Amino acid sequence: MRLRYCGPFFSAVGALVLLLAAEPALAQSRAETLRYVTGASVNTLDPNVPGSTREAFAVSLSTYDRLVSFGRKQLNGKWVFDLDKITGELAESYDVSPDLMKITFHLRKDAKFQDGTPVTADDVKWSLDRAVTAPVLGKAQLLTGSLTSADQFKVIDPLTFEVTLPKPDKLALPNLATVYPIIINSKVAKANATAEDPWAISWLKEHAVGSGAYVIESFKPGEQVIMKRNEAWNRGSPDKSAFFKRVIVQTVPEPATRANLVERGDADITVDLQASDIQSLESKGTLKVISTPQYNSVTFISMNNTIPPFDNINVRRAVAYALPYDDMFKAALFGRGTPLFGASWTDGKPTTSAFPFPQPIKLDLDKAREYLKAAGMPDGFSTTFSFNVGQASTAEPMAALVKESLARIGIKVDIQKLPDAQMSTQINEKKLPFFTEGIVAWLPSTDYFYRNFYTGNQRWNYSSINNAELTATAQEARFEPDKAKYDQDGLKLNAIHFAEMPQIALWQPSQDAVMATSIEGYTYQFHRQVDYRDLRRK
Amino acid sequence: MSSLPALFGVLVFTFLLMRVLPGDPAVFFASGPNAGKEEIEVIRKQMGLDKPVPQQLLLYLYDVGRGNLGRSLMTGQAVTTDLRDRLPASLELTLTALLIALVSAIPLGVLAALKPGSVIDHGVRLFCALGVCVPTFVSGLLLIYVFYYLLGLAPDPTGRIDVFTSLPPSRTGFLTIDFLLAGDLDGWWAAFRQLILPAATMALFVIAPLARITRASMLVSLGSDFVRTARSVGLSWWRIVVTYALRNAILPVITIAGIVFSTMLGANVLVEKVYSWPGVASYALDALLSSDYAPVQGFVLLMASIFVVVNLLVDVLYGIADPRVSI
Amino acid sequence: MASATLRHTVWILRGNPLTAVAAAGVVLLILIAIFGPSIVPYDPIASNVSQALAPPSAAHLAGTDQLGRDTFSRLVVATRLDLVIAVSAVGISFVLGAVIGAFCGYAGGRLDRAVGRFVDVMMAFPLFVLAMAMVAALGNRVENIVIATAIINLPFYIRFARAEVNVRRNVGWVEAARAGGESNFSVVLRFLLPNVLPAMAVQMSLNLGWAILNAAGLSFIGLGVRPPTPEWGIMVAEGARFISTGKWWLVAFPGLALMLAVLCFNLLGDGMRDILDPRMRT
Amino acid sequence: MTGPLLQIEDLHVTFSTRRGLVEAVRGVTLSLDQGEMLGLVGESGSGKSVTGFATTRLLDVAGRVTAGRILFRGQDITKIADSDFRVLHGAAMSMIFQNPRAALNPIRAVGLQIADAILSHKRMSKEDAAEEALKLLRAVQIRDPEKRMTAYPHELSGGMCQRVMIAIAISCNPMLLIADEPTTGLDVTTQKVVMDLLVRIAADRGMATILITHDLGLAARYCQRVVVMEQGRLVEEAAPQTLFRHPRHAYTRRLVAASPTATSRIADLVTDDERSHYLAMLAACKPRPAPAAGTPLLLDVKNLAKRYDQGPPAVADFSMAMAAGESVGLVGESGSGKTTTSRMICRLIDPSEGTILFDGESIGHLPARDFHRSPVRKDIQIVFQDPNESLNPRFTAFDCIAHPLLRLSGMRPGDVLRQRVEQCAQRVGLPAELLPRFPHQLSGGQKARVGIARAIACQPRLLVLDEPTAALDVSVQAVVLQLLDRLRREDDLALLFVSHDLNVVRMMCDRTIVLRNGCVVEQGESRALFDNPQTAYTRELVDAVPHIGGAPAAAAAQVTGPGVNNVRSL
Repeated sequence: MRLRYCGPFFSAVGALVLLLAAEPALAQSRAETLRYVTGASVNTLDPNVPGSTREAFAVSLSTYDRLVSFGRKQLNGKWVFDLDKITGELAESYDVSPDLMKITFHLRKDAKFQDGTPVTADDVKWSLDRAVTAPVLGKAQLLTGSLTSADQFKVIDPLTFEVTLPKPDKLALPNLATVYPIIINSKVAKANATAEDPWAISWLKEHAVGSGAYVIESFKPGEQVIMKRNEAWNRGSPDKSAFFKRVIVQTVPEPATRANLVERGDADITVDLQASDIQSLESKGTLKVISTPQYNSVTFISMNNTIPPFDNINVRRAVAYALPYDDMFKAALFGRGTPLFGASWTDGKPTTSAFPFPQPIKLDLDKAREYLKAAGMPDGFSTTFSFNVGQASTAEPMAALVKESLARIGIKVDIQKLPDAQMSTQINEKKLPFFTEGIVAWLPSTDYFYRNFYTGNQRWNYSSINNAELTATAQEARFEPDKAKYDQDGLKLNAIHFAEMPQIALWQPSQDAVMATSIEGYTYQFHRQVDYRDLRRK
Repeated sequence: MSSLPALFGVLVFTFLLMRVLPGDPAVFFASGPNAGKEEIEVIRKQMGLDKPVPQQLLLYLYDVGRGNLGRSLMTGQAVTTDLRDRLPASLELTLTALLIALVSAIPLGVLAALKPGSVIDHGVRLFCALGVCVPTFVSGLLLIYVFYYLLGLAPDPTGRIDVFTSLPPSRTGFLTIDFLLAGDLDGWWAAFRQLILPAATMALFVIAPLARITRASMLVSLGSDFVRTARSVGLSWWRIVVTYALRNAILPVITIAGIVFSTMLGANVLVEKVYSWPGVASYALDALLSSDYAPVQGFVLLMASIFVVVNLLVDVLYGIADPRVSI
Repeated sequence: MASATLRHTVWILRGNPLTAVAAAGVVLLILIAIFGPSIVPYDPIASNVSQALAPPSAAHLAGTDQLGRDTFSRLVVATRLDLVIAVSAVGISFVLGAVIGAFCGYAGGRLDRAVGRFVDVMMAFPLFVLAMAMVAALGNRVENIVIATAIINLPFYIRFARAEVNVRRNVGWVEAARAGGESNFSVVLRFLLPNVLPAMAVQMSLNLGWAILNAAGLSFIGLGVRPPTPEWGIMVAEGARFISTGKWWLVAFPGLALMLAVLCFNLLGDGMRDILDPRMRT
Repeated sequence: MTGPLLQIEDLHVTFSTRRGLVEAVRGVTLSLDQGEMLGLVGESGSGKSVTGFATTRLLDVAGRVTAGRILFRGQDITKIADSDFRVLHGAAMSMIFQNPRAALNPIRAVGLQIADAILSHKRMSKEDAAEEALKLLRAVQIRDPEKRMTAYPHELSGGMCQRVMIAIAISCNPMLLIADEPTTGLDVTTQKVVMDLLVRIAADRGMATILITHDLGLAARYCQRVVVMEQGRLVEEAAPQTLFRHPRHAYTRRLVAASPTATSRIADLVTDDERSHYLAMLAACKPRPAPAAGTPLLLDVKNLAKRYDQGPPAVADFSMAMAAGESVGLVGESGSGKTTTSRMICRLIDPSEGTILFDGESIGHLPARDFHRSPVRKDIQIVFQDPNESLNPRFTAFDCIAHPLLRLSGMRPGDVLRQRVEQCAQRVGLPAELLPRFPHQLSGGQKARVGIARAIACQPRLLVLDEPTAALDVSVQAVVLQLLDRLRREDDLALLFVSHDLNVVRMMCDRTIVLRNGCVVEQGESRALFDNPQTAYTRELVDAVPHIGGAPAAAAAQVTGPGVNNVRSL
């Protein structure tokens, strides 16, 4: 009798075991499908929409074409994007006038939008006009390449398009290769524009009307995007459509689960794993792990130079010499990245004009104590060190080490873990005295870094530094056509950086892409995501 | 009807709580590499954050009254659309979990009550206690590790259905039901396999309260005068335990199951997160961390409404099961 | 009376070895909370990166974490904080809930209905999300975690106390107290509350475990106690990241500690219910 | 079959409790012939019910038959397996319980419950079983049996539930029926109807019946033979007339004396040797002085009403008056508004309408919430029904008695208080060494005394007694009643005695008020009212009271006559 009671329970358990044991038949041809798993989600099909994620950028690179794109180069045996090599995408070729003030693009004759209509210079004009006039993200980005007004864009003929610059600007052309200046099928977009929304911003959020390599098959914000190959697209190498017939971009928030998926062969490629997982995956050797230093990004320990005691240069130096760099590098990143500490140059004379650059700082508590004494605070002080919940896996061990090490020179640190939105708000309001954050520059040139991250009262100027000489030099370098002079400026800027110590650059973390061994062609891209068009299966 | 003030209270309270959050969503979402002041202002205006809070509240209430819960910056969609797309996932998961929990908890509770103080009783108690003492995110990760990673028995924990299976026409939003309606058994199988691990994770956590209440009310029932009457006229053991004792004992279980269901819906944040389940709770969590007000407010309102509906349902069920209650 | 209770307790414990074990476990936890920090072999927050991620050994009983901190020491030291969080959170909601609930249950009428409404509003909230929102709003400090946990517990205590008082409000000795010249206020405070407390204490014990889990859940989301303070929930959450790489000790030991603590509280609560009312045991 | 139907030989039943093993039945031997009706009488804890449950094997898990035999139709049923016993249950022997509503499954229609019982022993279709159940409902004289088939227990009155219970018990025509306090929770009038029915059915069907009861009157009225139990032992066995006229055992004597009859006085409630002591004490009391002219009435209540939000008013219109030192009885069936009225007079709840004058002063308008501050508070005190619930479990007896002294008489803790409490305890006959005990360490009678001591501690002038002895055994009741009567005489205390027990009210009260549905039906001098009721309702109440020796055992045969058919359907 009693057993009959257990019946339902045992049969449920039994059913469970049976269910889990069976293998499903894979319906589709797996080999021609790329399954990419990522932590965040694709939230819009138009990368210009405020709040777009990196995942959205990656999708837009596949669904839309730009006029030009970055070439790629090898760096330590790994492919990375090449800022200095701009190749045509929708443009078959381009000419730059000798005064560097005019760029003329010649469009591909065979380029067609996904609905089959040809791409014309009018579409290019509308799209770029939109990028610089509509309230979209592109506006702020293109500004850095002196592209600010619709007047600068001119249609010469249906296949010729001209961009005029107010000043020679090295970054004008690279800017057109970033994610924002997508070329939109203007006829369709205009048809869906409204009086309040002349640039069809809300419509394009959910509809991709480009000429890119992939066509959106289904789009579930926050879950997944499935794309199928645009067979007509031939901008791949060499003049071919993309390799994969289908691309699935799926959101899997847990990094450990993503690692499992790739390891078990259920997903083909992923990025943004935890350093510890990558290390173990690498040691198992069953997967391909490509680690590229994110050479356009830097992780900092930032101090707000306007908030006491960090307004005192000696305090900043004291902190710089009191950080346990090696331990932090090992514990937080498992050594996966390029250190920006421990350089050997002396006398405050940097040996490179590039940014970011390694500085000659290392853990030296005696020196730190001296600086603290010089700052008039031999007994130290108390402060709060903040980091972002989203970065807890690296920032938390780092914070613990910072706290421990600074305690040795008398600085009492309270650690504060902030939800991402709060962190960005407080940084923007310049309220955080001491924190860790990272930066990424899409167009990593020295002046770009200094202009965007060390000047003005803007969010990205973490240290709130306001150094007239630095600002002037960075501005001057921006339009400096002469390579040697530009390098001079770079050295000067770097020297100021070291002398002022506004914030402490720690390292460039690695971008680790983990993929099945059959996947080839991975290139590290400026937007720190995978460009699906690059990939092939062996 | 009497629950409308409660819903209203929830609405206003959530609204205010979200405004107290120190994060400024505009800044967060304007996080393009070159986001400037202007861009932040654009977003702020878009979200209506440039107006004073009382006015925002009135506008919000007006919108809610018209069925507009605002837009999520995170997904770029209307919150109602997001919730509508995601609610079936959460409901399907929670209902399945509840079903698993009930199917295991009731026999366990009955077994324990039949032999109070016996080894079985203590065993059930220990099992239940173990179930509630493991945080769901730990049991979830462990189950994935064992069943997916080590044994390969479970499908990959990436949502409701494996991506290579084509979806059935959506009628109910419940995949397992939609597949059945479409007559696609393979699809049903795939969806069901995806469902079973997260549902088991959630169920594990709620078996305890359900088994407890079953045991307690079963004990009361078994010790009651009417069971003694049933014994005194020689009813069969089965009839005494099931028709007399269990049917009476099930009444409090219905009430608790209602409460459990509502709490599960709200508390499955962690399970959804761990299993990448595209449900409403994980949606709300992401929104909360990025100070995306509208989805959080919408989610809380939805949960409160479900709570009300579930309570109503429990009352109706109770009324059906217990002739003493008039609805 | 005392000896009778003691005898009764012993009688119950004999029939319930689990409860005895749980009671011993709780005592052990309290001892660890009190003396733990002074007996641990290592400084729980001192890092030693060269020893990072070492598996359990004689030197490090439970291995070391990412920073080379001794997991065992951290576990032991965390006991105090976890107990403090749980006890104070549950304590606050217990005291507030008992008093509010008792008065409402006794008074009935408009006040009761108003508070009932309020409780309805609270209950209609997805409570974990509410806790998350509150911690996010107030900042993730220990006291805020305590407050958030207390607030989401509050409606249950109010309900419980209300129901318990409600069934007793017209019982003979309550009416006798009123006939004996006691005001309503002191009837609740001096007569009803003391009689409701034991039943609520059971609830409290069960809730302690839940409060610990709640704090752990918040930690998992990233809204927990500030690092590098050792706390079980954070340790589990951090350790969970290493499950897939085979560093099992990082999640296993804190998970076990968390589990055992919650288990002890739950079983003890169960057992206490036995002592109070054998029929109600569940 | 020869020999008795049931023969119990030297039965011992032991319970394992947290205080160790307790022997509840210690060697009971009795026998019952076919068709015989045996009364099993005793006070609580006497083991009478345990004997019944042991016979039908329905003991709690903790109880066990440790020695002795129970021969049923010659077979020792203590030896047969549980599974085989199922065949006997219902078919050969069945049981009727106290509190009929709880004894029925609350969520199953009564027709189905009867059918369940039938189907458990007979092979037949569900339809036939339903048909059979309907017949049984007719047999137990339920009005509209077709309609009642689908009714649930909560839709039926207590009396009807007990009829259904009887229908279930007799559904398979058992040879032995054990009725355990079958009418205890019911109103007097219903009690009589149900008992009459039960007896007639048993006689019609030739069932042997054991009537387990604490009520000697009930046993006397219906049984051919009565067995008296005390503390698990059988002390006396005889025909009712003999037993009550000439009890041999001391316990039986005390029991018989303590059971009130239609003519007994307070003084009669004890055995002869104790009576003199009581009478002497009475004689020592000063006679009550006549109140001075113009003294207002102690209590004057006019047009009192209490309405709640839903339902009919609990009290519709109640008026009464009483003088100092007078005792007034308030009787009526359950739901008649007795308790509500008493609470309003005590000022524990607020009346919706009407005036209450105490000593000529209006106290009805003071809200109950603030009444604790009124100087009249200590003049009106109350004694509650259930002694178990009337004492705060966290207070010792001393605390309980001291409480009103501290609050109302403004005393401070100290020797004076201690003396005063001890004095109160002594007056109610509570030994001083019990004062430090908590309620659960006291017996029911002791608790009742604490409750009375608490109520009289402040020397009130009006004492409201809400069924003060309903939960007590008769022997304890006798003592408590004497105590109350004495206090009244000594202190010139007015008593408002709320009760459903007419015998008690008749003895205790000068005047009696009969309540029904919240309205006064009749009132007057007690003896006159009971001897010569003016309304049908009162007459019905009075007639229903079982009396020891009042009705001969043969009455059982009489009531099966045609007169029973026009019993009130309840």
